Amino acid sequence: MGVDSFVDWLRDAAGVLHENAAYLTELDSAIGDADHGANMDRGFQAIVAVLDESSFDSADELLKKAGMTLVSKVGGASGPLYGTFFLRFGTALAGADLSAEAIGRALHAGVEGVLARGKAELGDKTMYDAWAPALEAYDAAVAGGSEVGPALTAAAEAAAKGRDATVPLVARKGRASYLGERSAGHQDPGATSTTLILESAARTLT
Amino acid sequence: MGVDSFVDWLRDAAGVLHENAAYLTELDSAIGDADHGANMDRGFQAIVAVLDESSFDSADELLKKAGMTLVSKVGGASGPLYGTFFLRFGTALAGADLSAEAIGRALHAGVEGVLARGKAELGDKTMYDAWAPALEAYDAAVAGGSEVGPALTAAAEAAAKGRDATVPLVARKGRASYLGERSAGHQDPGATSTTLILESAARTLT
Amino acid sequence: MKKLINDPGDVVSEALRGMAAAHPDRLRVDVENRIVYRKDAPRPGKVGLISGGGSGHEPMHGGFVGLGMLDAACAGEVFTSPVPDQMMAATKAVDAGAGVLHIVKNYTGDVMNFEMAAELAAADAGTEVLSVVTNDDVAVQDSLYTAGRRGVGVTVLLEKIVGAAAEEGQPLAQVADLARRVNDNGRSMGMALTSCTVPAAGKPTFDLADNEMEVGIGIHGEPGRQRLPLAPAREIAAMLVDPVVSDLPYQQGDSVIAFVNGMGGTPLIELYLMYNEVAQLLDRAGITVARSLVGNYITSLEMAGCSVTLLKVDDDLVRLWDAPVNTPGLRWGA
Amino acid sequence: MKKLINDPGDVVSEALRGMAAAHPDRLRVDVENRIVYRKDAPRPGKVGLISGGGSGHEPMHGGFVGLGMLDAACAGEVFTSPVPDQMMAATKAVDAGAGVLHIVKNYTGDVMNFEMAAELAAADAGTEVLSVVTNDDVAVQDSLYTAGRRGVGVTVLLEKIVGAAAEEGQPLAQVADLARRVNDNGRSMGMALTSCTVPAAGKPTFDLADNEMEVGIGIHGEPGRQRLPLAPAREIAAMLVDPVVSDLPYQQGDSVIAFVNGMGGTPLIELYLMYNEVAQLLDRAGITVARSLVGNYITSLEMAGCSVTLLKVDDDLVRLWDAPVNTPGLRWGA
Ligand SMILES: Nc1ncnc2c1ncn2[C@@H]1O[C@H](COP(=O)(O)OP(=O)(O)O)[C@@H](O)[C@H]1O
Ligand SMILES: Nc1ncnc2c1ncn2[C@@H]1O[C@H](COP(=O)(O)OP(=O)(O)O)[C@@H](O)[C@H]1O
Ligand SMILES: [Mg+2]
Ligand SMILES: [Mg+2]
Ligand SMILES: [Mg+2]
Ligand SMILES: [Mg+2]
Repeated sequence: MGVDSFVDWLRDAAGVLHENAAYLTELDSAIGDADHGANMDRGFQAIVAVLDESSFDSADELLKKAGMTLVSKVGGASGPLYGTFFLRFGTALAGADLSAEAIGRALHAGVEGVLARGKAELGDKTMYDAWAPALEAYDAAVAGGSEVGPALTAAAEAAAKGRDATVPLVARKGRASYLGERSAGHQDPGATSTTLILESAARTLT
Repeated sequence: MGVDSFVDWLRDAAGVLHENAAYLTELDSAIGDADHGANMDRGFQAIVAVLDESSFDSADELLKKAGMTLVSKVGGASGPLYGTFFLRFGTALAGADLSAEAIGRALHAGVEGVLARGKAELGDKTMYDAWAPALEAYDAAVAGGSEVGPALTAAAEAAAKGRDATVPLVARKGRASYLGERSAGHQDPGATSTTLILESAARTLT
Repeated sequence: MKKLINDPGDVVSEALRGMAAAHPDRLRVDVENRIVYRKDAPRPGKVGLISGGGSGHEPMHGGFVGLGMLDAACAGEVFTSPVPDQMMAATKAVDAGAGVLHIVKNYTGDVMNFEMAAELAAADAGTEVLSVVTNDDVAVQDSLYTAGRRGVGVTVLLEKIVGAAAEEGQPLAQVADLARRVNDNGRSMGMALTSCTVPAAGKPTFDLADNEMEVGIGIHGEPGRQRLPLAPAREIAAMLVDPVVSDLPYQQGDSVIAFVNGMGGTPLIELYLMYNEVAQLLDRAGITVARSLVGNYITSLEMAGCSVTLLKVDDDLVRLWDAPVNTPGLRWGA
Repeated sequence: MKKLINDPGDVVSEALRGMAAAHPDRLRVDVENRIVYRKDAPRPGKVGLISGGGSGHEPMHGGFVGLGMLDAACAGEVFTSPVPDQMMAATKAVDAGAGVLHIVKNYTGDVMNFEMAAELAAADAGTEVLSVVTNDDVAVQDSLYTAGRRGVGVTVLLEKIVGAAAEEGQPLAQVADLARRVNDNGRSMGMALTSCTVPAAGKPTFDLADNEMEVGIGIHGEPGRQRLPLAPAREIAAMLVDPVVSDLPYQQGDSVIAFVNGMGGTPLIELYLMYNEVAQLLDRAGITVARSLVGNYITSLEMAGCSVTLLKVDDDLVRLWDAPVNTPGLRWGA
């Protein structure tokens, strides 16, 4: 696995987010402001434009550039959050091999960035509710000897469960928190996009 | 027949216009600005308020007051038109007996007031398309020896035909004229209120 | 019907009370007679300017009362012209000896009511009253077969420009001439994405499907000349600008005030977007935009849509346009 | 979706082009970076004032750029906060050595993006940047269980008042203190009769039945705290004023700026009618209205509805409120 796999990931994720843009926006309509799909799509299309124009020697350069692109192009809550995730994920990979362990450490660094920016806790009904179980599942899989691919598959499955578990929650962070009790019964858009991105990783980072 | 009959007429007309306010407004929605029912209702309710407070010695004083009330309370096209009708109708009755002939002359004077203000011609798709045949029928009935009541019945019937005949017309006066050909196929609101007022007269001025 | 109102019958008087409460520094409102006065009217030596019309077009006209614009505005019921009594009362109240100009939009009801008022005012107090009728709407053919063109967007520009002339002390005849000159040099055309709902009627004046629009509408929720499929802003701009430009016609080298007006329910972001299209069309036609105005100034309740007005101007009109104005609806230089 | 637009993806940049075309005398617009600048920025010796946020709230913020108010405004996509690059570029461009104040509405996205920009700007050019976050919406509980109160109507009043202070040369720390004082003394509450439609989403953010309204909404088309049966304006006014008054609380003898704001699709006649109700409620509570503002200033696309904002003021704040301002959205004394 080299830089190309990560290019594949970003392109694949861009495609999936594009296909799911209306769905993500619909989720965001229920408890937010109806822009999450457009935001993610805009950001990842900008990444694709970067990929079309430049080539990258290393995964860390690529991922940092992806993070900066998200920060510069998305805005809203998801821009800084996903932007920071990719920035820190890339930074953590600098000089590292692309072993399952190294990627695990980088994932942790990325998600810590999400936490540093967003200050979410588990159960706040945010994307962190998908990231947290995904990290745990990834770590467990690697501890059990899995390679990157299967570990990411486990992570994506856990993210999906975390995403589903956001449905009954009352939001305590982000725009959905304004709704109070009315936010319960709806799936968090950010946890949904996180799951899509991890599912894409499981398909491509092998 | 004395001043009381005219009081009855105005009260009866006020009731009928109130009941038909939504209908008149609906007709005005199609080719106008959706206020004809409210306008007529407001004007005639104001007349009723005058009747509740004052008493009148003569029909001409009563009718002039009704006309002034409409001018002061209605606005729009129908206010000056119906206001002028009643003003001139009342003025023409000053010092006259209330014979069928005298009432006929007064009706003519009133409708001439409508023409002087509105400058409508027959077929312009206005209230004049109800007034004109009504006058003709009234005159013919009186010439044939009818009393006021039957002559007004004939006038109201002719007004109703005139009203119905406005449906296919393309409007050339008033707000409906802005619609050009699109005004065809709709009944004129003013011709409709004129018919209601004449039907009320036929019921009460006997 | 979804409106921020109480009883539909109280809409006009309650809104006037709100205006009075919001602008005690500039306005005096006779709620009973539904007349909005400039607080310091009558102004000695100044021609009094009065306009009026049905309510539902706010800020027009009450919002254009104040320094450099109207001295009084008469508010009718929603979409129903006011009555002669109001106009007479306003005429007397603002007359300071220099006479009064009535600014009337060309609608049968408005014209007839103002006519009666002018007759009565002249007979009564000896006030010199002149009238000018605005009729700038190119959607209507001006012919024997119509009530003539409607007065729409030009009315706003006229009230500003003529208001400045009156403020600087021009005599009645000259002010009236100026008003006619402004009207003669202005043209408008409007369109609607949705109908409005007259409060007393309780339901939309017309129904439009999701993929339809009305082109050539007025400001009373009346349907337009044509129902067309919904189109992009670029095409709508051309549908409005082209008939306006070719009517006067406005020609290469002309200088204009370009006015994109919202009908009440269209947000400013869309009006600016439309102005972008209009400005490009004018640029391509070689017409110079001397001044512009973008916003909700002559509305039709909560109707979504817009109108485009062009007014051909010379230096004198631009100077009067730029003169100070201090009203709730238009304000600069003061 | 019925809007005067072309491609939904071009709404923001085309509207900015329209602003640029409509206000060449006062604004300079960097369409590429979506930044609206005061034409004569940077002003030597003056603290630079920057705000920004998602588009769809026009005239806020771009319409509040000009003399006596903002030096620059960054426009995001519709309802999406702008990005740090914009804020950094604007910060650098308006810095005249006296530092820059960022006026940020309290939304997770806005706060995070402005935070990143301030960090980067400080590291990069050595510009002194302070931030103030507005959070006046009493519909939201300010607690561990929410993202805190939203910044809504007070933002408009704050930009005006703080703009006046910056214009008269007050130093950065003092301007920032003033901004916090204004925010601390202001409270708002809003309601909606209809949803808005985000252009890129293409359909209404929420559905409301004909007999329903949302109370406690923000300005992003988000549903409110409560869905209630439609009520008369009088009751709606109480639903907005009561929680605002009791929150600060505003007390008998207090002086306020009272602000009735339209959400974009509600016509002025209804806003004045609402203001009438609000003024009566304040009068009954013994609260004096020192100044008022009625109109569409912080909107939510074409949403119908309104918000009420109160700001407790002393003579100093009133003086700054009255100071000249010349922006497309607010103008007086200039
Ligand atoms: N403080 C936070 N920490 C982590 N994630 C958050 C936070 N606030 C919001 N989010 C995530 O962001 C998503 C919304 O993103 P988006 O709609 O693009 O931005 P915005 O809320 O600014 O419109 C939410 O569904 C949630 O998952
Ligand atoms: N010039 C005119 N002459 C006679 N009747 C007219 C004229 N113009 C309009 N009308 C009548 O007035 C009616 C409309 O009245 P109304 O709706 O109350 O006033 P407005 O058109 O000012 O809203 C029309 O249906 C028509 O019959
Ligand atoms: Mg969102
Ligand atoms: Mg009508
Ligand atoms: Mg009418
Ligand atoms: Mg957003």
